[in-house]
Amino acid sequence: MTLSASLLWLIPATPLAASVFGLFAPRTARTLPIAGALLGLVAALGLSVAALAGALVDPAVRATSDFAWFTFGAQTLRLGWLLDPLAGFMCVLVTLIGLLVALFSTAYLRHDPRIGRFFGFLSLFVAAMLGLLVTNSLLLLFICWELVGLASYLLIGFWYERPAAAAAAKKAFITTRIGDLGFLIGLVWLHQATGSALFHDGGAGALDAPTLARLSSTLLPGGWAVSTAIGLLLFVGAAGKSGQFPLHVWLPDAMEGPTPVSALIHAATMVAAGVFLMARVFPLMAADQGLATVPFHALTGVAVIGAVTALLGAVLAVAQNDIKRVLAYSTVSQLGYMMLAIGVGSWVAAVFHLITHAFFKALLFLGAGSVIDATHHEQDLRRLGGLAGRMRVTFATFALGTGALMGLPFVFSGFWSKEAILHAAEGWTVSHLPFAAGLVGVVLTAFYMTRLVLEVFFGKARGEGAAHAEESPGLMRGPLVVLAVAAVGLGWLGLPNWPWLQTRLQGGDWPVHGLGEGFGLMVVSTALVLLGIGAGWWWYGRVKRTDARALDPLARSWPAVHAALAGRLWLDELYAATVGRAFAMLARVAAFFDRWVWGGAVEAAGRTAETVGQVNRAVDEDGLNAGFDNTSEHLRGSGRRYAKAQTGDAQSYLRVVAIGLAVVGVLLLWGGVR
Amino acid sequence: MSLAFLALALVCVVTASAAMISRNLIHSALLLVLTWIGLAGLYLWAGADFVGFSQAIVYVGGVSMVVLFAVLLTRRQRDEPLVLIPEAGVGRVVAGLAATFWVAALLVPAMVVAPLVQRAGPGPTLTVKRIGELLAGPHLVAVLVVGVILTVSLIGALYLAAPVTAEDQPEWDNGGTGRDRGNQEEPS
Amino acid sequence: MNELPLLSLLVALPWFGALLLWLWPKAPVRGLAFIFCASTLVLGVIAAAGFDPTRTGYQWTERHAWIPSLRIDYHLGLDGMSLLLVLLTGVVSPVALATVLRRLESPRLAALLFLLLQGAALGVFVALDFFPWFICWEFSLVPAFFLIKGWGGAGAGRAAYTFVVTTLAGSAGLLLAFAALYAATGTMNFVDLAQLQAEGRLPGLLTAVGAGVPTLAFVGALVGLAVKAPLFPLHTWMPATYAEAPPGVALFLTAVMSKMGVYGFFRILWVLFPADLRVHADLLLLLALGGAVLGAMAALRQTDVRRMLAYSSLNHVSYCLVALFAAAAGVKGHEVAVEAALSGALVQAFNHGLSASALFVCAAALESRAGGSREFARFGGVRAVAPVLAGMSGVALFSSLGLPGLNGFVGEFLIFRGVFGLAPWAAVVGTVGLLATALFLLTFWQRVFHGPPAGAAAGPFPDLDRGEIAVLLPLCVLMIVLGVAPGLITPWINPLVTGWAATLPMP
Amino acid sequence: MSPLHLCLLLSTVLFCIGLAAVLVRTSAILVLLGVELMLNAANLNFIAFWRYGPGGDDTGVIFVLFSIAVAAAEAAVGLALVIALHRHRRTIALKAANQLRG
Repeated sequence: MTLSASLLWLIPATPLAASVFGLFAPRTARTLPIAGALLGLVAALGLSVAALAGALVDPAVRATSDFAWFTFGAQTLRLGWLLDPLAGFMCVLVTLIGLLVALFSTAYLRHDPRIGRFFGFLSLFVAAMLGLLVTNSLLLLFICWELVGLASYLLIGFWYERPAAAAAAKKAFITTRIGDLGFLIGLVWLHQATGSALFHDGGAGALDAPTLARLSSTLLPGGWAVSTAIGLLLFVGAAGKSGQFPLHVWLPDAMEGPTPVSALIHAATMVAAGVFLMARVFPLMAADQGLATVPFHALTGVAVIGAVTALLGAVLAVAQNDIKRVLAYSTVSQLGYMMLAIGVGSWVAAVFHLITHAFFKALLFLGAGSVIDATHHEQDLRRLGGLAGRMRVTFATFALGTGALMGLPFVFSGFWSKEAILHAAEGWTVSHLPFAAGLVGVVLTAFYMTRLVLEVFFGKARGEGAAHAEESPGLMRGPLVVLAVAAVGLGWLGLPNWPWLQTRLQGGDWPVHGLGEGFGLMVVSTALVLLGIGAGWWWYGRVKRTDARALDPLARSWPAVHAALAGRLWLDELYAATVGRAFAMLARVAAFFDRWVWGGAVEAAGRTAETVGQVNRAVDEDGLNAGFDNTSEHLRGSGRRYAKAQTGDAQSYLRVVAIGLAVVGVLLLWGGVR
Repeated sequence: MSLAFLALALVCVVTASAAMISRNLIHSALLLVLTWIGLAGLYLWAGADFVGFSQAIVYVGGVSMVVLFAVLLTRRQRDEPLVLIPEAGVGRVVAGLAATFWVAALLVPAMVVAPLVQRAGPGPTLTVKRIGELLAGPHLVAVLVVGVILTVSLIGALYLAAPVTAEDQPEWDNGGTGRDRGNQEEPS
Repeated sequence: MNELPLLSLLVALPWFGALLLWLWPKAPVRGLAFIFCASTLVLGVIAAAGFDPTRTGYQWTERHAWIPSLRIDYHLGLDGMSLLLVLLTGVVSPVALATVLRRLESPRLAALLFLLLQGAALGVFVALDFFPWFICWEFSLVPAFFLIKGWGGAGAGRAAYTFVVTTLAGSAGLLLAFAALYAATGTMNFVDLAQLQAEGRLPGLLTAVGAGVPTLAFVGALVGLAVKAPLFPLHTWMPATYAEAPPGVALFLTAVMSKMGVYGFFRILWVLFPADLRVHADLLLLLALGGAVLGAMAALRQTDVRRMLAYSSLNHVSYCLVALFAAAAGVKGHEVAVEAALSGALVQAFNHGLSASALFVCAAALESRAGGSREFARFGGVRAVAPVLAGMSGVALFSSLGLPGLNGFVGEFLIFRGVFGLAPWAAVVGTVGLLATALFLLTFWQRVFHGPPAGAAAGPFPDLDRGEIAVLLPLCVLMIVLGVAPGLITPWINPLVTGWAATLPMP
Repeated sequence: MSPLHLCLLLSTVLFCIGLAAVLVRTSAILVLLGVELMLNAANLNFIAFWRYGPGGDDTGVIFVLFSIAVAAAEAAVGLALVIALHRHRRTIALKAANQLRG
């Protein structure tokens, strides 16, 4: 059963319906929203599988179905759905992991009174994410992109009573919003350039060859190709969402949200949206590759940022004491690897790594969640330890996940996907620095994961919570096992000699070569992994610390370095000092201007009017009035005298009348007054 | 000139001047009634009999009664001397007379000089039927207006004269009931 | 057009209601006031039903000689833009009235004044001759002044005074401008003047009156309108007025009366002075951007909820003006961008009316539960105590933030699409304003709604009662519906915008 | 002296007597009586002219009738005023009613 492009909208619609149903249910409802959410996810998973099947029938074709949103002036805004293997794979990935995380959450959040709301927001997130994956229009992608941001804001700030969570939610939304603004400008530019911002629109779409040629050929005043500029603007949005340097600061803080949220959103899916966007618009990004005259290629920027982030993430992960923050920085580092892969030109390797990473990172986060739940919310490594014996399944699955993340050879999926990236980086002609950063990253990754496993599962329980931990309930262990299987098995989908996944994604042929060809690189990377594990064992495995307050072994040997890393290289402080203060200062200036300068101007106008009034009154008072006053005084005096005539005696009036009559009569009759 | 006219004229002038000079209000009121009767006679003499009779009825019958009532009601105590307080101020009398003299000085010569067209022979006759037609014809509006004036002035007079509430009624005025109004002392 | 004098009825009904309230002391205030207030919405809907978007020119017109000797007519008419704003007034007025009537002292007088204000606002949107238009324009100040002064906060007297004096000073310029127009052309009718402008004779006639007259007339009209729809430097009366006015009146001020200014910009400046507008487009664009960015920045600094909302309104209205001024500089070949900008401006004006009203109702709800105090510090963790209030204000807040899926985004996207096509630098600077808007709104949300319940929220803090929900729910539903399907309101203004875009001059 | 002149002379005399009374006497009632007298003098004039004038027109008589009616009404109101004045001022001397002065 395959799903045609025109029915694609069903995939995001089912979780959306579940979320609307969940959010409008009474706040304290539990079973209804949970059941609704799970049902939505299962339905979406089924539809996604059908869609993937439909896409794989002929990987090369891009089935689209467009519809009109609304008209403004004489133009109509058109949106659309797109079905291709990339969308299919990603939909299955999101719905599958979403389902597993949802099942895990039913157990993990069983004590939380507002679990109904949680599942409502979770379904909203999945709906927005799916909408983002299957759209054919950059505008619709932007809409879902921001809704994903909203869902992440609501989920990070789920326990909004805790100020730290609320601040983290705001920080996440604002930082991703900074990226989104770059995205908006890119979107608007693309819409102006292509008239509809659709990806594939029968040749006129943004990613269709003729448009790409036109975009890459039109040059900006600085010599840049338009496609490069738009590409980089879209990359700014992707960097914001996928936590690339310098917009990565929100990801570690996002760990304030519940652990299932961290697992689904801040490890597997949402942060991968940026990579997905780059993969989706890869033709646009790569449009300027061929042009020698262009001073800067979009993909070079992506590669550089990717490499920097990979290295930075790994380095920062080494000295974190919170289990979730270690994994968060690890995610930042792995996302750096994916961007690196895209930068060096192989988006297929990036997507392959994205898929494998989604599974084993979700596994690691859920494992961490299981640990946290068992130890009554103890997240600090220094107070954990010795859990291997007590939590066998969690330990086993966590170990498998760690193996996949480190890239232990041949067995684990992480090895193959990371190999693909390193292989592509090695072949990059522009510069070898990203390749070197990748290798260093491999060592560091091995080191901090070994440290994590040793600190949490080996040695003695250093904290009160760790001492009494026992294995998590079945509903939590089930998803862990499933994910563990995927963490191991998925690698075999993309072997160099059997590139099933790559050919499907590429939609065309994919160079098949034997194991021997990339063997040298595999040996080197395995050696590096073993080196990292050894170093990790050397510092954290040899002497088992029993006291939580004991100094971290690494800190003992290199105190300065450790302090710097623990302080996250003071990046947050740097931001606060520069951007933060600049913003606050600008705000203060605006408020000052507003109150005094513009306000002042109006006040001044008001005050001048008043002074004119004063002057007028003064002149009036002394000059004119004086004159008027005594004349009026004079008049009043005479007035009073006349008043005396009014004696009140009626008869005196009559007399006057009679005399008057007489005088007038005489005048009239004889006065000759005719 | 006919003797009757002279007699009636004499009656009118004498009673009128006596009424105006008299110091006793009731005497002047009664004398004025006589004047009105004289005037009624004059009207009859002149042939306007309806006017004469209406003059007699209205003035002699109606107005005189009103005047007498007014005079009686405005006396403070039963035993108050009818003679009023002596006239104040000779100046007033002189000024008044002077003014009257001036007016007379204007009217009399004007009358003498005025070129009056006279009609000799018997005066015109005016039947009551004729007066009725005139009143009901061209002067109908005037009749109605006078009717309204009469009603309004009666109501007005009633309102002005009748004491509406207790405080309007001064302490000393026992409203003619003869009852002594409690121990209020005599106002100064 | 039809025989039913719908527009005269539309303007007269609220005034008749006010008269009835005045004459009939024992009238049931709330019931009567609401009947007349909501009747304008009903008439608006009837007008919309009978409105044929494809026909250009004005519909439901009524033209009777008023002062024949001065050739002044009582001329009412409706085109897409005024229909949109009439409907906005129809929707917002009952909301504002409900908020005004929540305060109990002398509700009859308050309702009476409000109905006068509403009638005047409707008059401005439908009048097509300067004479009735200006009467309604000035008359709306009188009830507003008394409403602010009578039921306002501590500094209400001074705020009302500055509000009226500043607006009057501005409209003096407007009056002079139209005096010049009258001297030049002998008529004050918008339609006739537009006709003259279309034939290109208007500038000539104006210069015939005097050398500098055309620019003076333009500047006069500009100042008059800039004060009303606060264009950046002339907006200083706004924060104090919105903060001190009673919530219902502040709501009406921001949702409808600032749109009177924007309407004036379109009806007078865009139609009658296109050449002057183009000459000054860059400067005005800079001012409007200043309003948008600095307005949002200033909002960051505010600790008083309503003052913050005032700056937020300045920010949003400035975006409409940014679109207008960018479009003013448009030339042949920019049709799509100009259409996007102008329809964006009108859609934004409508949507801001809705979201601002919802935000003001929430602010009023917060205030009434904190003993009239409007400081952020007095609240904390309201979401835990009053989730329905949090939910509703959340929708309003994210709509004014421009979150896609809600109505705010539509206007914002169109404006940025248009402004980017016409003046890319302005679009980039505008995004800084967007970021600042997101920042101050979320800071407000975090400080008031998130965190543990504190301040007023710790004490008795009842959630929304039925009255408030009955007011807020329709607004929220409208915001969501218009967010998903903006095509409901755009057809009315499309022919208008296309017509304007068609008359762009050669580059 | 024609009879008309005599009548006019009589009415003038009566008129002046009335006027003198109005101007001189202090008692309000007497002033009113004076006024009545002046009115009657005027009526006499009318009848005289009706009787001896060019004639042919009876309006004079009608006028006298109305004048009598109005004079009656006037007398009633005037005396009511006097009573009211008396109630407030205890006297009916005209001097008492002099509040309306400058």
